[in-house]
Amino acid sequence: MDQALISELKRQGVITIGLETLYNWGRSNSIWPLGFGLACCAIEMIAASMARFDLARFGAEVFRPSPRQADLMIVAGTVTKKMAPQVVRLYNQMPEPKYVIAMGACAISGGPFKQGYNVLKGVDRFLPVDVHIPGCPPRPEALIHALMTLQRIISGQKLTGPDRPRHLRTDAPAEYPVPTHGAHDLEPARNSSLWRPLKITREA
Amino acid sequence: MVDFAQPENAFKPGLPGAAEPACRVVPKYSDQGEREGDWLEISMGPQHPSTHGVFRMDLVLEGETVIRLKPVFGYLHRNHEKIAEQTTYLSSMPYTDRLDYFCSMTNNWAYALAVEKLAGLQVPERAEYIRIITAELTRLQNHACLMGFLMQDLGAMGTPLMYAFREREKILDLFEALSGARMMCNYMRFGGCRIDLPPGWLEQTRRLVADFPRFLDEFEALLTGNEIVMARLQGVGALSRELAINAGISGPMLRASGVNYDIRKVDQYGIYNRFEFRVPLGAHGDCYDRFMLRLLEMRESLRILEPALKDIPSGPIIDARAKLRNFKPRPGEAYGRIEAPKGELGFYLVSDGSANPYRYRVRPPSLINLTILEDLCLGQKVADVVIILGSVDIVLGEVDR
Amino acid sequence: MPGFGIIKGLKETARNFFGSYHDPGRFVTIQYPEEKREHHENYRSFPFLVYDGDPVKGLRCVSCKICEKECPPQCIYIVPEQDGSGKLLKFPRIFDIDVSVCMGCQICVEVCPFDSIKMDQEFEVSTADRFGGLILNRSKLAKSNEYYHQIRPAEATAVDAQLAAERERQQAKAAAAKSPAPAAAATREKKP
Amino acid sequence: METLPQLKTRLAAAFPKARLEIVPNGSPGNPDSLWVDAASGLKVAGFLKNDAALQLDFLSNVTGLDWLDKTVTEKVRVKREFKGQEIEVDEILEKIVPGYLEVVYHFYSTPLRHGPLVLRMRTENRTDRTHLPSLVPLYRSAEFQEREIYDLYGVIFDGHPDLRRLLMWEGFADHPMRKDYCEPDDYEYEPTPHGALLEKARRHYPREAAHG
Repeated sequence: MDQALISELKRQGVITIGLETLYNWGRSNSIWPLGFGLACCAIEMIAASMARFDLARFGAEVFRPSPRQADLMIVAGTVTKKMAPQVVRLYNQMPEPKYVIAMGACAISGGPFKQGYNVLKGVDRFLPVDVHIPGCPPRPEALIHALMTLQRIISGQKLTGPDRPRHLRTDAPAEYPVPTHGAHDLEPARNSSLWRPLKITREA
Repeated sequence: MVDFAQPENAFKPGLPGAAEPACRVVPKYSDQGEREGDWLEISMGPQHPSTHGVFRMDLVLEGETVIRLKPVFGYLHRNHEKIAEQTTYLSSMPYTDRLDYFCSMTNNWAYALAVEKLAGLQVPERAEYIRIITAELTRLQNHACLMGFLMQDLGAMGTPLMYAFREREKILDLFEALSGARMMCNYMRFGGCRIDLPPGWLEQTRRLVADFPRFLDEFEALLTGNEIVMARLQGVGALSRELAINAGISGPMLRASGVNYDIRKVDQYGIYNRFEFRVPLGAHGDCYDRFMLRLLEMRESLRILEPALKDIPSGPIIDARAKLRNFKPRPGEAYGRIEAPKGELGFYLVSDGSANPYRYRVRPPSLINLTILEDLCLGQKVADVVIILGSVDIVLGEVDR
Repeated sequence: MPGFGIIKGLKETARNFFGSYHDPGRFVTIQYPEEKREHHENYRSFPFLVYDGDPVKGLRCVSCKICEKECPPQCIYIVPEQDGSGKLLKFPRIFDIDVSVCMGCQICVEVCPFDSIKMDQEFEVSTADRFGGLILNRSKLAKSNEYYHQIRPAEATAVDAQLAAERERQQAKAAAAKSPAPAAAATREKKP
Repeated sequence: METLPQLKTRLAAAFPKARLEIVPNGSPGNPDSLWVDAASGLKVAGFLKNDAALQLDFLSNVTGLDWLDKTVTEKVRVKREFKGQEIEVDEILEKIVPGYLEVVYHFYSTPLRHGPLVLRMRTENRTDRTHLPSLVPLYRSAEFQEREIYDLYGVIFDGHPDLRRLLMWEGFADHPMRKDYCEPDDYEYEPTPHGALLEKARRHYPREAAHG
């Protein structure tokens, strides 16, 4: 349909909408997060869902206790090596389409605790992260901003073609291998198919 | 003299010094019931909506009755102590915020107190007042939120927690104006505080303190007379006085069991001896007592805040001898403890004369208060485990550190 | 009477519910993206570098590396500029802050002797790009003194006054060092 | 509360076999501590708890400490044969003082409201003889704290009812709070390395970090 016809129909009181737009609109406005608090950031996540910041205005207030009903995993806090297998397992149990927000410095990179022996240096060693929120902890507004960023990402997705999102592709895995606890560290310590750190080059 | 080293003397009733086993309810089973197939083993957590974070309990149930409970820790073990041994004394201050992330001000104070003891620093009067004001505000917001979470565990989804967070946001606004951050204040320094109060802060705080009783009245009207709350909390998870002392329980939980031990009164750290306040005590030690005791403590906190906000003197806020950089205390050790909202929060520091502490130990009240979790839960229904855990008031950042 | 407590509680919730329509004390929700709360002046998020005048040459930072050393999570990276002969200059060639590690503790600001690093109030920095978006380099960190005045008026004024006093003192010192020399020159001129 | 030397005399009278020593605290204004040997540790703790004048019924804090082996140099005068003559020369002797693990207890009294009394116990060495008596039969509060010390330092508490790792997972081999613990290497992405971190990161990107 061309733009002129759409505006003409709209003038006549008929709203037309593409399937892609409708699908993305539906997905982006009902992101149900998993009620999953790890550490300090979880308190700011709860604060974001409370009266002052009111996450419900974005259709994301339904914190599901079970991963089977959730679309979004907000990794809110430090992921320790003892907890990492459970985090991956929870992600694997979520149905597609699923998204991950790494909230706070600890979830992105280990943050202030990254030099600890039991702290995973970033949840993106095991999971694909869609949006990162720096801050320690980020304000509730920052979480809302990240949610809006995610909504923008979702509404811009194409349903067909090579750029289609992960959950519509057959080559992208829906589940990731769960690490196990070894004698000194996690085994494996990182998911090498996922974690490709940037080679740092500085002008010498 | 009884030789306690002999294992047969351990844990026996009647012996002086042996732990009191009276609370340990021994469940009775029929011959068939002892078969393993009739028991249900549940791993509650680490991702569970009621465990207040990443805490895990391995439960063994017979029907709905708990017959064994083993807490499993470490899912938030962030190596705070190890990191602190590798950085300077000052650098550990922002990390203490993240211990009990509800109460960064009291954590700061406990650490500052330990370092001040170690280095022999004096705190100016104005800083002492600021410390008391911030600590009592912290206690208010911690207890309010705790009650909200406890009600959430009872099944009151949202409403009391929403009210509690409404009040908490007001206190966090004050903290943000004072220190720059809502939760992680990083406000206190060795020998005082970081910056002086911003203009108008005291007036705002006075207004908040004047308004706070209205919220408490509302909360009491909403909850304390509620039949469901009473039915679910009364008589559940009773903790005896002897076991509470023996297990090192501290804070509101200890006082709910009837032990008059408040470190603000006992140690009189800071300038708490200048304020008049009462120490509420419980009679039964059950969940309802713990719940009510925190409500009463909030009223007492307000009684401390009112005169503190009135009498706060002007003057310097930090000891002139305090150094920010190149701070190297003499070799030695010190243990500083305060009455944090969760209980006795202590910092044990060993200095070897270098810029980093040789040993940095946090005495976490939340962890030690969980020692008796199994004793409280044995013989109770599985639904009550959630409430008992809620009434203990733990924060995982402090349990696992 | 059983049930009375519940009724009393429900009365309280009803009061809160209806109050949320007319009592200004209960209008608590902030309509975030449209309406933003005024931050207090003290609010802090991440560090930035202050410059006067030119965004590159005007940086106050002398690359003394004190903040790098004191930063608790070690998220600052500084390389000083070198001149042709390899002598270190008092200017940072590389100044990176990894905000994905930064915990906003403000210790870098406290220890900086030159008032060159300050705390920003920008918190809407969430990004999908982990490696590109979260390492702030010198050009991203540099912000003008006017911006500093805008976010923290009282503190920035105090800092300016202090820096001006410092400059004056140094000028006076330089003048004191210089003044005997012209006098000597003058006497020399008189002699012949 | 009575002073530590007074208490020591009383304890020595009650337990003649016990080795007691007062460890001075270099920091002024902070209490000295009492070192007791491992064999009589439990008895001494029982005395502290039940004595009418002390009534230290509240074991607040249990801390583990790791003291590494130290090399002490000592100058001694020895006789040596030199060109058929016996002369005295100074010789520097290097002696290795074996390290040990230490556990520090802080006791308070709830009825008498005094404290802290600081008690310490030391293991024989850091490797194979790391046994100490558990105070759990007397104080339940030691239960988790001793488990934590067992986990992070490797002190084995004899008589503990349930000595398992507390914080790290089952199957973890090391004791991470020890001073000579080597953490696993996961420093492949360190955009801002310096100091000790630079050394660790250098292995992963030697060229980039070399100039920093």
